[in-house]
Parts: sequence; structure tokens; C-alpha cells
Amino acid sequence: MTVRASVDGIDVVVPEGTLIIRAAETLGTFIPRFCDHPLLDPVAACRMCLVEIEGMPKPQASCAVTLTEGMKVRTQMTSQVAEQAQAGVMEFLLINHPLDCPVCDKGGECPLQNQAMTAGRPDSRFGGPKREFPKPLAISTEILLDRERCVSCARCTRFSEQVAGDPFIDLLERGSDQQVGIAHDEPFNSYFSGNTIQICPVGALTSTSYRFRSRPFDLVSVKTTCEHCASGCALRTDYRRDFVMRRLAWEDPAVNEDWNCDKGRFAFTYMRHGRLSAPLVRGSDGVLHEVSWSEAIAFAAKGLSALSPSVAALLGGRLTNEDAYSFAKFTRLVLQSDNIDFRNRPSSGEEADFLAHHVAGTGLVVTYEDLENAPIVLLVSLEPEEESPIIFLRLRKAYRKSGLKVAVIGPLLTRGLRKLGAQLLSTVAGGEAATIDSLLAGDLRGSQSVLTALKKKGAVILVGERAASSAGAYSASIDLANETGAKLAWVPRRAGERGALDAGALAGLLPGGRLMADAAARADVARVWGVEPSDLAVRRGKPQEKILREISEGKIDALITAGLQISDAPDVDTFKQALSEAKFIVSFEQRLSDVSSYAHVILPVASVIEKGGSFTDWEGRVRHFNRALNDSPAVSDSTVLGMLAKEMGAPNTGWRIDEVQYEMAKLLGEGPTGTKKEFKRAGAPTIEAADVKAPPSGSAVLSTWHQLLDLGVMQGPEEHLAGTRRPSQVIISPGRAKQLGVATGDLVTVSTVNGVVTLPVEIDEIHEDSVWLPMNSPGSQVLVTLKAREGATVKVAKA
Amino acid sequence: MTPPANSVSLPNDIDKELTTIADRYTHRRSAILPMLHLVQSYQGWVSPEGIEACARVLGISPAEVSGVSTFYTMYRRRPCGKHLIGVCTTSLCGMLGGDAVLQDLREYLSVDENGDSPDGMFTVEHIECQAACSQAPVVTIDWEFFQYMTPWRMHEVVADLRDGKEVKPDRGSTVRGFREVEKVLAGMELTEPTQPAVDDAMLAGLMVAKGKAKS
Amino acid sequence: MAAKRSSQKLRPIITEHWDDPNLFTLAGYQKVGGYKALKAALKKTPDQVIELVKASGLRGRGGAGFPTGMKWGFVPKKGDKPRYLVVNADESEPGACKDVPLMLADPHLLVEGVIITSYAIEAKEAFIYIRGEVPEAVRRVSWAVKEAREAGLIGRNVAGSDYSLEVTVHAGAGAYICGEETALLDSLEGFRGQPRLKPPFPAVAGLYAAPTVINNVETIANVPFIVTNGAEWFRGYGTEKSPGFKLWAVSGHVERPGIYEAPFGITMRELLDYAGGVRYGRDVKFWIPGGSSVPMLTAEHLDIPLTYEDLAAAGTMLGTGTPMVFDTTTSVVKAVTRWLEFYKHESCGKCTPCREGTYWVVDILQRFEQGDGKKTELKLLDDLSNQIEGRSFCALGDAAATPFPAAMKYFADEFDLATKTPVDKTFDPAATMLKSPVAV
Amino acid sequence: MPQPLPGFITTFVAMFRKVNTEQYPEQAAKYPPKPRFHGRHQLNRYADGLEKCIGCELCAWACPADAIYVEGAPNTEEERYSPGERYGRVYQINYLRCIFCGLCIEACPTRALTMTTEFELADDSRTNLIYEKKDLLAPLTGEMVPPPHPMVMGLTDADYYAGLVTGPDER
Repeated sequence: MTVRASVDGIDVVVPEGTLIIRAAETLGTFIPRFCDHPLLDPVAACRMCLVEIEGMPKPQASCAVTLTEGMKVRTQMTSQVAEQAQAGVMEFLLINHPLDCPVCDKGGECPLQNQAMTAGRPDSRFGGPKREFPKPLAISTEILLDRERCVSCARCTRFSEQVAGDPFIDLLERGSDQQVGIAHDEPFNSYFSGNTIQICPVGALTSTSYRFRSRPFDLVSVKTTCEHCASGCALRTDYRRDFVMRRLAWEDPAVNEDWNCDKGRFAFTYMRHGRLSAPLVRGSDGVLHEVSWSEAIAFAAKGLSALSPSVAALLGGRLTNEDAYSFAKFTRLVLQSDNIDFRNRPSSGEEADFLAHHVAGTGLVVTYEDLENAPIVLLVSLEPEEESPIIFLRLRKAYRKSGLKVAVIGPLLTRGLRKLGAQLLSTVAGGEAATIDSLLAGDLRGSQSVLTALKKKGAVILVGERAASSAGAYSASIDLANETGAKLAWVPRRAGERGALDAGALAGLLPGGRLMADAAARADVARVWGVEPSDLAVRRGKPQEKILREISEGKIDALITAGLQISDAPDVDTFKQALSEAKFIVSFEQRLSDVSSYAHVILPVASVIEKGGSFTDWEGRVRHFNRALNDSPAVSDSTVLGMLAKEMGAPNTGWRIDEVQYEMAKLLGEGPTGTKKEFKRAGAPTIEAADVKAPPSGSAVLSTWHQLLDLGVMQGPEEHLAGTRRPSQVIISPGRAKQLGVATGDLVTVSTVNGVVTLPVEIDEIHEDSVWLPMNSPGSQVLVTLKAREGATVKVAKA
Repeated sequence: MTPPANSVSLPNDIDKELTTIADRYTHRRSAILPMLHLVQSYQGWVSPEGIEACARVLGISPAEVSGVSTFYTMYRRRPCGKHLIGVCTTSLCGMLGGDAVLQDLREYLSVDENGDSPDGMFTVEHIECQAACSQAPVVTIDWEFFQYMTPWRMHEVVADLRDGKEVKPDRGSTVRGFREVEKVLAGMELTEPTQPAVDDAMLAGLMVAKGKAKS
Repeated sequence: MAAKRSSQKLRPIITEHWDDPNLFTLAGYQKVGGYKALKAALKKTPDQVIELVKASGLRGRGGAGFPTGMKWGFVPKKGDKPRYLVVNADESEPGACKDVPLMLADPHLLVEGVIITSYAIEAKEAFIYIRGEVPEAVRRVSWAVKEAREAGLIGRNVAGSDYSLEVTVHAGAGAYICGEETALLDSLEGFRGQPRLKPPFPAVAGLYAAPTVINNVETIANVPFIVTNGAEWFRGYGTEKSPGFKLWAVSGHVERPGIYEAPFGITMRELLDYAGGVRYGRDVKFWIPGGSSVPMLTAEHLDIPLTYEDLAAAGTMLGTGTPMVFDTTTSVVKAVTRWLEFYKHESCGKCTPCREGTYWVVDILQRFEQGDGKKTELKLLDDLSNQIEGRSFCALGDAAATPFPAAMKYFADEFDLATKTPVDKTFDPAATMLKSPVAV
Repeated sequence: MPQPLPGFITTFVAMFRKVNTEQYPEQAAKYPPKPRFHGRHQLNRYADGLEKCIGCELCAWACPADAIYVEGAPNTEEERYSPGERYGRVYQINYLRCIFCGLCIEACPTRALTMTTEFELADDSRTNLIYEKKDLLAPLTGEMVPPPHPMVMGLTDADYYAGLVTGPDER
């Protein structure tokens, strides 16, 4: 349904329910505004957008009135009434504004400043004392508030309440004393708090990390893609000279809309610190020495050539698509090996089969838009707010606007899940498959509505990477999708995982989900690479866990690692053992890491802003980005691999980014040159649901996942951001708390034979047999301390 | 903000009492105003502790409760004396004598900049219109109503309160103290009125109509 | 000075029994015929009651004067959402003093009106939102509700009928803005009492997003009388466009300030007469027909009939129908300053014109009060009033823009004088004070 | 008169006219630049020694030659260089690029940046011609105390901007 109306005498035809302010935008008429934001509910509080509507005695707020048939609207362009009304409101807004633009971080990109120029008076008639507040007020370690500058548009408070669901800031006081504020002792620790800075139409909200660092006119803005998680946010990276000064969300309606999370916004300084400037080679003295690139490449090439094909590549899931692809190609073509894995985290063979069958090279199957329009979204082994925050935001939007039903198979309703009004199908870790089976069989209590909804058109199942720790969970998810007709998507945590999978950085898989065992697929890949099919590695490789074991067993001799962190590995001891026993290790690093002390050659590579490339988000959407720091001498992994390949005498096929992207387009079916062919796909995994036994008394089944803000290396030295982390705590059920005789806040130990974690306890409605710990937070590094993965049985006791 | 020295703690079972108020409403958040009145009935102000208790019981954030509590003028930011004396100084009351009453009372009780008398017995403040302009100037003591106030009558009332004498307002119930009246507003105390609460102004027209008007 | 009986215009109807010492009790109320109207109403269908009130022409007594029956008729009767009645007993308008007296003197009249109204709109739940600063009204109305509940007039099967109703008395906490109906709803829902966007209108999506009728106390108090005596009887009072009678609460510099109940159409001169005239035989300087939010008039307007239509023609409004009278000892500059201080204090802060406009205007007016105004600022004040009026979110903003232009219209010379002389020098504050009836 | 004569006369007369040539550098002191001459920049101070520059970068923005580079930073209670919240931590003018147009001076909101009449800027090193903050800051005169130090007791940053500071704190 559309309506026809006129704005400034120009006819417009817009969908029914279109706000005047939006209709005017379609004509290119910008009506000034402060409180209006297209993704927030209208409030019409600032009164800046007043327009004249024929037949109405008073000017109306165009941000709150929808166009109706035949309505005649006149904006400030043609109406003196509207122009005067806006000028009057602007004059009022400025009387208490400190006009400290020269020292304000918003100065130069400030809607108030800009609109004061277009809609304001040239001079001020106000001579009285202005409102004054102590400034700035730190409402969290990351966000600072200048109340004097605030125009009470309530964008920040509405964002926090409506979009993020974290109403930790609210308007306090009233009348001319009205101000934004937090409650006593409860800071604005929302994962999405940085967005309020971006939507603040004045400089009232600024960040500690960017305060007074630079001015907008001094910055160069580049559109980039966030490298932190698989949500795939478009970012605006603003840099000055050689330093990134800040990051903002770039508007992308298909993915992150106008938002991003605080990790994506503030965690970028890791790129600056401790960067390697020259290659390092371990001398005969056992010490790493800086050498020239040619020396390093020659040394690495010699070492690898000697041991090839008894070589493996471990990638860690953080690489760009182009780099992961180059590794996939380098391993198969140059090293003649298929030992490659991008998963440096708890993983499983079932997962590899699932990915090969269902995910690799499928392109867009489930999108953000699908989530928004779904009748139900079932989450399996996924806590979206912690593990993929933009999925969380989209689910919350759908939950608020259209009552999307969210159901979750997991141990407890977390804060994030409560904000989605989610229904819990409670299970201990490891019981996911059994729960899905009984959901399908119809004998899970209270799940009938879930099953019914899953059978509706558009239903979605999202399964997280933690399903790898739960035998049968991936298989059961496929069954559930097949039985109900719901769409199934895989949500990894790291930005590089989906892209690495599509690029073929997994044993047995060539780019685009092609099976190495499939001759036709091999031939197709070989043709694009300009080689004979016989030039590619033949023997099927191993996943990471087996690779590490085979190094210790002497079956694999050399390793290439890229962006790897030992502490992320499911079995830290085995990893260290393997690294110490490997004959030759070439490590691609941005800075020294815990792998460096084992490496024989360290090749410094570019960070994500120093190279172009792409990430593929969980949807399968390829998110290209350009190089931001053009002057940086740093080189990408694929360039380095090219040098190595040349040195090792490999066929001269492309390693430059444009060549890589051309090949990828051909193989992955992207872009105009993409010619996606269908090849044989792997069969679905059919792992039976594990028997879930109740843990012995005094023990519990461990549930654990990464909190969004934790000890991750890429959150680096960013103290202000770290200050907004959620506290590390153990979650146990009320029953267990009673048994242990502990109250909220008491210390509780969680232990295995390997180690003990002691944390304050939080009592929540978690599955009776479960205990929850943060995976990698201060005081709780599960993989390192307990050496246990999700689903393990751990002892729980009062400290 | 640390609570002032003269702040008292909430009782241990405050959550239970707050819950009984919340349970009165199908939509529990509606109970927030009476709940804050209840907090004041214990503490004489709305403390951070009280805000957290309300937030806990209603399942909303403390910031939201703070937003509400700071919006309404009857919720106090600091502990109140035993009696809260409010003198109306909006147009009519102010001009008919409210200004003089307020100025005199502040001097008479030697109140500090916060309006507290040195003995902690009284807190004096100016209040906005009580919508009882026929009885101007209006003074409220613990929100009980006093009309046609003059400085010298104010002195008597204050002296009586200090001496612990029973003070009857011009309509309604005996003045008992700020915290006690907050219980009424919280809906936690329901007592049977025994006397009519009618004054001359309310009957003015009726008396004229009945020919009984005083001239 | 008492008015002659022969020309008596006063008609105590609502106030008829206010001097009865037992009226505030259920027994006392029933003795004078209370709750008979309820029984009569329950014999009619809800729609019949609405039709009756429509036919009576009853208009809202809260200030806007919207036809009550029409308001009730807007509530959709279909749909699965509950319907609510909310009584606006948040009387806070400077000048108004009628709802609180009504609740103190005759709480059961309000309760009976609430039951009938709820029945008419088929609400299962009614809220009486009483301003928190009047605990005595909270006590009395709460007690009346308790008595009515115990007498089977509230709760399941009201007075033996099929109809059930719950009534909740809710105390506010000090915010004039909550007299604005949508702000009241937000406050009642437990939020900051800031007004809401309209549409949706409360009749469609009000309390808890359900259909809601919001009526003023005095409006509701009229309902039992209309049910008992019929629409024709009601229309027998007042004028065509302003039918019925009204509690005229006269305040200010008069001999006997107080409530005078009379049909619409009575003049201020007559009311003044009943109230014993301006005290000490002084003259009227200016008067305000219905609360500080409506423009003031002067002595030359004393013969305008007090009706919605006649006052509108005179450039003002009936408002709450509670005239304030100021004699010649009053400084209009001071009066306007105080009103603006009130509006500044009570502005909710949501919209810019009201929040910032009142801040600015008060800053200027306070200097005028000190004799420190500038001539150019009079034009500025006029501009600012225009910038507030019609551009703010709700009627409070418009109200804040009312006092100055009206005062300027009649008393420009006083503002001129205030550019040089403090108002306390021009007008002795002592002279305008009340000589207390309880003076020593 | 024969043709060449007027020319010789002109030449002859000119020999007795006052010469316009200024002998530089011998007589430099005799011919100081005019007061409004656009010479080297200076970063001014308040009477107590605090810097006027707030690091707002408006000069850098205004500069048509892109000769100015500024980085701001927050003042703290312990370490204060200018009144108010912000000061210029890095201040560079590249005199290889500067065209002495003075637009930076117009842009400065605190009158921190002005131009002196100093014009002797020649150098044989590119590096030396990038003037740092220490090269540009006005010398401490009179009672001025070198920052960092607190603002004069009782004065606010607004008072500083209004020119109410007359000297260092008595303490």
C-alpha cells in the first residue's frame, strides 16, 4: 500500500506508514533532527524537525507523523513557519550548550554544529548563566559523559534500552536539570556502549580511548571489515598518519545495520604494539636473530623443502580469506601436503564432516534478514551476545518488533538470552544431541511449540562451533533441519573460520567445498591454479589434533603456523610437546607469541589494516575491505607465501592479492568472473547422541564459552575496554548452592586433576548437573588451567 | 555517593515488603512509586540501597529506578528531618504571605543551606502549588495541610511539634512525621478517617446558598 | 455583601451535603441517596449509559473541556485487550482547588462515579491516580474504596450484577506534568512521567497499551447525578454548549475564597459578589478564569458569562473553572515570574522548547522582578513565548507561554517600570498579603 | 636639445636621490620589519605561564599549505599545561611549507597562535625547519612559571579565556 502526498509542493509516493522526515529524505530534503534515528522508536522530543502541515494549526514533528493520502507538507525549504520553528528550537538548544567546539571530540562532525550553521541564528540572544556540571563524568571506564553538551535527545538511553537491552543509563532529574546518568555504582558496562557515542548528535558522549586524540578533519576514513568475530561488521577505520585513531560502525543494512560491538570498536590497539619489523631466524646458538627478508625466505624454503611433504599448516582461524586460500594452495601445491586445519580450538571429526557436508562453499544460505523474518530461531551451542553480538542485536530487533521466538538448547538462560525472551530447552553440555532427538520425538517437555514453529516456513537453526565438543550435536542438528524443513547455519566465533573453510584450509577439502577425493573437483582446481591435477597433494591430511600427535610420533616433521596462540588449543600440553619436537617451524606472526619460542623462522606479516582482503561472515557473505594504511611496509601472508613458493621452485601461479582474488572468484563463484560449478559433496556425519550420565556427587558437567570481552590477544593492551568486561564468576544452580552451602558472591572452586579455578559464585537457574565458567577470562582460563573442554566432568566445591 | 551519616539502613526483609506492593499490580513496574514511598518511610530519603532493592524486586536496572526516583520531587536525595515543612511560594500563596512565612521560618529555625534545623527535627523547603489556592498561603507539614498561614501561627505550630504536642492540620489527620506519612502513600497503612476533612473554603458557596454565610 | 436570595444563582448539587458531618462515610453517603445511581446504571446496558452521558453534553472538567460521552465512545469494545478507567486526581494547576476538596468531603461520590464509568466502558480495572502531596485524599479515597468493596460495590459481581471491577488507589510523587493524561499513564506504568506521542490515543492504546479512558475527578463526580436525574435535567443547567454546573473555586484577594457551585453562565462579577467581593473594598486588577495556564482578564471582563464558548471568544479559556482574583496591590510582573518559575520547576524536560524556554524566560523575568530588566528583552520575551507556544510536546509548554503575553497585553507599563524599579518597591509586598483569619 | 640629453639628466638626478635599498644584513637593525609583518609563529602563554594552546587543531585545518601538525591530549590535575581540559601535546609547523598567510592565526580560538615579525628562518637542514612546540612557545617572561602547574586558585578556565589571570598563583 502506498500513499500519495506532497512535500514542498513535490508529489511523493511512499509506502504507507512512512514518516514525513523519511519521505523528505527521498526528495533530498534534509529536515534537521536530533532525537530521530531510523532504528529507534520515535519520541519527537527535540522538536528540531518541525514542519508545516496544511490544515494543522501548529507545526508538527516530522519524525513522528506518518504521511497520509493527500497530506501537504511544507518543510523549512518552502515554509517560513517551519523555518522559524526550527530556528527557535535551535536557539533554545544552544542557550545551555557550552559551545566548547574547539576542545570537543565531536567538533567537525557534529550534527548540532552543522545544523546550528544551517538552522540557527548568527548570534545569541541569551545572556544568562548556563547550566554547569562537573565534566567529564566517567559512566564506564570506556565512556565519558559531558552533561553540559547534552541536548536530551535520549538517543543513547533509547539505544541502550531498545537495541542493546542494557538500560544501565537513563534520563535522571527533570526539566532543565534533566541529564543522562547511571545508577550509583552500576557503570554503563554494555557490550554495545560505544554505539551511543556514534549516535550522540552532540559531543556529550565520548570515549576515554579517543578523547582529545585527534579531530575528524585530520582523519582518513576507510571502510573495513571487523576482524574479531564472524558477525562480519562493516567498520569505518579512521587513521592519522600511521596510526588508527578510532573505529566506528559503518552503516550496512544487510549485516550490522548502524551498530557494532565494543570489541570491534575499541579493540584495535593490539595492531600497534610489539610489532615485528624484520624476519627472525633461529641461529645455531638457539637464539632468534633479525635477518633480511631474502635470508629468511631462503632459510625457510630450504627447511620446508627438505621435509616436504611431511609438513602441516595450522592457521588459527583469524586469517583473511585471501591468506587462508594462499595457505590452502601453498600446502597442496608447494608442500604437497593436505595436512591443514584452520581450527585451533576444541574441534572434532564430526565437525569437519559437518562443515564439508553442509557449510563449505555453499554461499549465502541463512542471512541476517532471514533471522529477522523467521518464525523461530533455535540456538544450539551458541550464546549469541557473547559469541556473535550482531546476531544477538538482530535477534533482539526481531524479538522486539515482531515477537520472534527464540529457543535455545543449552544449560541456562544467560542475560543475553533473557533479553531475547528465549525459551530454554535445558541440557548439560554434551546432551545437545539427545535433547534434539527428544525434541524431534516430541517427548521433550514444553517443546511442542518449538517443534511446531520449526516446521513453519523460514525457521532457522543456528549451531555454534561449541557443538564440536558435544558428540552427535552436529549430526542431530542436520536431522532436525531435514525433519522440520528449517534452515541450518553454522556460527563460528572467529572472523577467519568460515572464509578459511570455503578457501579449503581443511584437510580433505579444496576451495569451494570441493572434495580432494573427487577427481573432477581436483581437476577443476588444478586448472585454475594452472597445474596438472597430479601436481596437487594426494594423500588425505589430518585435522589439527592428529597433526600434533603425529609430530610427536615422528610422522610429521615440519609446521607452518599463522596467527596461532597455544593457549587457544584444546590440549595445550600436547601442543607444546609437538612444537618442541617438530624439526622445523615457520611461523607467520604480527608480534611475538607463545609459538615464537619454538619457531625456527618467524616471518612478520601485515595486520588487517595494512592489507586488503576479505572475511566471510557466518552467513557466507564475503566482506571485502581495502587496505587502510597504504604507507605500511608490512606484507600479507599470501605475499610471503608467494616469495616462499618462488624460492621453493613451485609453479609460477598467482600469489598477489589481485591474482588470488581472481582465482577465488573462479573457484568460489563470486563476482562476475565466478563460475560456480557443483561438485560432489561430502556425506552428512551420523554420530549417535552420546549417553548423558549424571555426574557423580560433588561433580558437575562443565559448560564454558568465551565472554565477548575477555583475555583474547586481540583485545590487547586496551585497559579502558577491559574495564567494561563482565565479571568472572562461576554459575551454579540453587540446588547445588544449597548443597555446597554457598551464597551469591562466595568463593567456589572448580577443579580437575590438572588445576583449580576459584571464583565468586553466581546462583542462577542453570541445569542442575551443570556448572558454568568463562572460558578465557581473568581468573578462569579453562583450557590452560583445567585443561578441560566443554562437557568435561569437573569437581565443584566451596572454597 | 556515600550515604550521609544520618542515614538508616533498610530492614532485612525489605524485599518481602516491596514484593507485596509489586504484587498489587498486574504489571509490576506500576508499583515503583509506592515502593519508593515505602523506602522513604524507612529511611526518610531514597538511598542507593533503596534504589537497588526496588530494581531487584522489579527486575529492572537501578538506572531505571534512579530515573524514576529523581523525576518526582517528593523523593528526597538526602535524609529528611523528623518533620518536613513545605511552604508554598507559587504566585498566589507566595504573594499572600508564603514568601514571608518561608523567610521567617528559615530564620526562626536557623536552618542550614539544606533546609535542616540544627536539631534535625525539621527540614524546611519551598514547595510549588498545592492546588489549594482558596486557602492561600498554604503550608504542609509532613504533607498534612495548613491554611491561611502566618509567621506567628507557624511559630506556634513548630513549638507544639517540638514539645511533642498533638498538632492537627486544618483538614485531616494529626501530624505524625514525614516517614509515617510515607507509609500511607506506599499504601501500607490504611486507617479509618473519623472526622470530616472539610473547611470553610470548601463550604463557602454552600453556606451562601443556605444563607448562612459569615459576612 | 451577601447575595440576595431572590437572584440566587448558586446551585449546590455536588456540594449539597458537604456540611453533613457523616458524608465521608459509606453510611453517611448512602443516607443522602448515595449509590442509588449505581444501581440505576447497572439496570441499563453499558452503551445506554454512554448514550446518556453523550446526551447530557457533559464536558471534561480537567481543563480541555472535551465531551465526556464522546471520549467514552472512542473506546473499542471489541478485541482481547482489557479496558481501563484512569481517574486523573493529580490536581496541581495553580488556581485549581476543587478535586481535592471533593475527594476529602465526598469520596464515595467519586467512587460511585468510577464504578458507573467503568461499567459504561466495560473496564475491569480502574485506577485513581491521586497526587502524592495530599495524603489525606489518599487516605479517604482508599478507605471509601475499602468500604465500597466490603459493601459488595467493588470486586466480583458489583452490587449483585454480573459486572466485576477492581479499583486501585495510586499515589503520585510530585510532578505537575502527571496531570497531562499520557504523562499520567507513563507514571502509572512506573516510568518517568513524560507525555507520550499521540497517536495512538489512550482510547486505543493507553495504560499498558490497552484502551483507556482518563477522566478528571469532577467529571466523574457528575456522572451519578446524570444517571439519577437524566440528561434533560442536566442540560437544564448552563448553556447549550456548556451544559451543567461547576465547582467554581474562587481564590485570591476576595473576602471569602472557596468553592461556589453554580451552573455555567454565571459571571465573575456574580461569583465575586457571593465571595464577598474583593477584600478591603479594593478593585480587581486582573483575574484568571481557570488556572494559571489560561490567559488573564481584567475588571472590564467581569460580566462575561463563564462558559467555554464565551471565554474563548474573549481570548482566554475556561480551563479548570477555578478563578483567581488579584487586586490592585498585586505586581503582575511578580505573579508572572512566579508562574514561570512554577512551569520551569515542573517542566518534564522531554522537549526542548519547554525545557530550555522556561529556563531562559525565568532568567529574564527574575531580573525584571529585581528592577533590572531591559526594554529590548520585552520583545525577546514575546519572541520566546512564541517560540515555546505550539512547538512544545504537550500542553504544559503552551501553558508556560501563556502568562507573559496576556500580562503584556494589559500591563505593558508595569514591565516597563520593572526595567528600572524592583517590583517590591512599586508594590509593597505587605499590602498584598492576606490578613490571616487566625491572626493574633 | 640633442636627443640623449634628457636621459643623462635623469640618470644624473637619480644619483642624488635617497636610495631605497636596505643593506641586509649589515643594517638589519636599522630597518626592522613592520609590526604587522607575517613572520614566524609563536605559541602564547597566560600571565601565569600556562599555555594558551588547547590542541584543537583548527590552525592545522585552516592551513592551506598543510604545514601544521597538532596532537591534543587531556590535562590532568597532576599535570596541567593549559587551562581547561585539553592542551596541545605535539605542535609542529613545517616552515618548508608555510606560506605565512596567517589563516591559522584567524582560526585560533584562544589567541594562542600569533605571528611574530621574525623572518630569518633560513636553514640548510629540512629537519631544522620543522619547528616543534618547544621552538614555537613564547618565552617565559616576568613572573611566569613553566607548566605543568595548576591554574590560579579560584579561577576557572572561563576566567582564563576572559583574560582575568594577571600572574602566577601566590602559593
